[in-house]
Amino acid sequence: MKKILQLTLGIVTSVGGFLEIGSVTTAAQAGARFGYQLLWAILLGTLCLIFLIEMSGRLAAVSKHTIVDAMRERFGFPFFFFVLIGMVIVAFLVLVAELGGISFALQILTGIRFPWWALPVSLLVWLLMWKGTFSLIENGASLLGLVTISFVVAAFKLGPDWSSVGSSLIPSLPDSDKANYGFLAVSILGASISPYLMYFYSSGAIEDKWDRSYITMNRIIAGFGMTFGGFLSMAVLVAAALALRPKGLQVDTFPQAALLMTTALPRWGFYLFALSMLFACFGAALEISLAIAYFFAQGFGWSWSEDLEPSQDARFAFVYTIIILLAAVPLMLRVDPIKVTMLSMALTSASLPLAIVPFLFLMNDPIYLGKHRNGWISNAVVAIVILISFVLAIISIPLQIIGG
Amino acid sequence: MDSVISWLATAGMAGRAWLNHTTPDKYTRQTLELSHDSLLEIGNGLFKSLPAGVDSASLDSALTRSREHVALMARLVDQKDSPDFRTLLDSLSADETLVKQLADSIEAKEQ
Amino acid sequence: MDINVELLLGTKVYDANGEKVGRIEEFRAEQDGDSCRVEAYLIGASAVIQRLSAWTLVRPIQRVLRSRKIYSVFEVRWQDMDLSDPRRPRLRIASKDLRHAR
Amino acid sequence: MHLIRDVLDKQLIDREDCKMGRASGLIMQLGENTQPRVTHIVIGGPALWMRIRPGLRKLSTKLAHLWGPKRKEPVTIPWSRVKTVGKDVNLDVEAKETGALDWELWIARHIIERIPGGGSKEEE
Repeated sequence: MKKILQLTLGIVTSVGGFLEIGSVTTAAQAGARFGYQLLWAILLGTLCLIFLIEMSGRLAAVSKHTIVDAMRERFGFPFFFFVLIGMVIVAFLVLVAELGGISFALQILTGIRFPWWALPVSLLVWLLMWKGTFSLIENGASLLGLVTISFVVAAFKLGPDWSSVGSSLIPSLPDSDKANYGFLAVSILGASISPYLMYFYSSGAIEDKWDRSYITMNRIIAGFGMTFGGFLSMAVLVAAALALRPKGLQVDTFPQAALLMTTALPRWGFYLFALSMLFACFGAALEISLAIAYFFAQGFGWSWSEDLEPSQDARFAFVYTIIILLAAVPLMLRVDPIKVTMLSMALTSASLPLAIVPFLFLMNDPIYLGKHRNGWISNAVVAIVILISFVLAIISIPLQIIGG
Repeated sequence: MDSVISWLATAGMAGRAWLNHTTPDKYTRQTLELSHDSLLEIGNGLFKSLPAGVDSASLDSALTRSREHVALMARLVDQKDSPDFRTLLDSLSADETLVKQLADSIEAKEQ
Repeated sequence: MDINVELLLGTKVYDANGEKVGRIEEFRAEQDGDSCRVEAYLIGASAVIQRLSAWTLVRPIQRVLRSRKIYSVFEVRWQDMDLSDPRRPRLRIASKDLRHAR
Repeated sequence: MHLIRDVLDKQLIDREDCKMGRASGLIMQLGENTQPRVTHIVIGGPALWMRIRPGLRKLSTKLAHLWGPKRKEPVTIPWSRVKTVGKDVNLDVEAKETGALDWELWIARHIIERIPGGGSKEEE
């Protein structure tokens, strides 16, 4: 029974992490502009993520060290510090986008403009971290996140043409507007292979006190959880392709995205969209703030755990408090969350190599993993992901300028 | 041009959704105002970059007319007055088709 | 004289007649009762692989590339190393009579 | 035992299994021609910033004096206190006495406990 509950770690990581404002916005834009053509990007992102999440969990279960612990211990402080700077900046931007997603969901529901919601929302996220335990966050976020299944229902109701959906799982280039196509592909990959997911997942494995017996469970969770998230993103893309594209409606702002399900589910579509964004972004905001706090605490060797009282891991609690309150500031200054989202997705892609290259070394380290080291399949996948991450890093910034 | 069509479609879709009572009034009004402001902003920028020989007069009139329709619809949302709203919605979709034809003709000229 | 070990890491080492040998990448030490004796200094590229404990990753690649160059690890005993100036460590012997750690 | 791989940057754990930071540096004592010995493990900020840019040591000590716990010299643990060197480095010390947790206690007392629900340090 306990292991089935563990399945929630996979679902929360994927629902909270995978499905958030980044993946929904990029999938909706891709669907509205290029129809099914960018489905392959979501598939590729999901496959890479499944392997990376499985490895993060395996390292934590076997060696009781998270990715960040091992990175600091193997690569030394200077490299760790370099990754810390890159990761915190990017994750902070994504956090601002998530808070923006929650505030915008409240705006379309209540009519009160999103800057007013920024502080109350970030205080609510902080309160849950301050008082809540890891399992409360884990199970709560994943249960609430299940409302996002409405995207799948909407996609099915719009009756997609399955053969062309299937054929677009193979990468293809559009005849026109290649720069924007490239930018969206990079953003989708940036939205799915987000480093904070791995740091959160490997820390979660330790919070849930996993050990070697969890290795197979870890594979199921990583596989099922991430596929669940990937499937939801694809549903968003398909729904946008069928509901918005025929009308030529491009998703440049949040209110436009809110119309996504109004035709497919006339009675509830609008409210389901708002609630899905509210809970998915809420789960993601929790994950990102915790991931940043975990990164600091593990990197500098402080005591850390969501199940401890804040005063027992003071510096850990201090970090997530500062981060979550600072994240509300840009929104209060009326910065548009969608612009922040697109920028943060591009920067995630640009900084991907920093997060992925250590995997190749850490997952082959006999001291940490013993016989549970990477097989040649996982190593091959990591090598491919590193290749992809370097390609993404090189093309993401120029594409951001031209196509963004 | 795509963004003009996109915002016209946004206003149309938001209007239809409001008519079937599936979206809250405040959201509809804010979205219609947002569409109107965006149409205004894009419209001004559009005329500078139009290729020569395009019937810009009729495009300009179609754009201004559709903007007014959207503004009217936004105001009507508060008075919960459906019949007028429906007629405005139909004329808006008429503008939309007209703008689309003009867009296609511009595209033809550009090739 | 006290030296910070972590600052020695990566500094270039020259042998008795001024030839560059490589960089200090690792220190081999033995626990001796309550204290810890430094036995030897590991110099050269593959000492880094030692430090990253990445042999399980590098060895298969090496076999595929059949490259011999990677084996340039020098294990310098503590007696042969002159650390009077920590910024420019010097060997007390010529580099040719250094033995390979492998 | 390899000093860098097995000790430097490793997680330090005290007697009661409580985390007390990471080994930021190691001090090696060098006699005239006696065998060099590692005498201390260094914990804390200044030693860390030195490893990025030597110039940062002065800056970081100055910053530390502006606010926070007033501590002159960095925290060092004599090597004789090292119990085991495995995945983590276990020390036979009481974390609070070594001064490694000064920042933790300072933040706990001055910030965290001031916020409702922050919990309190039972011992104090």
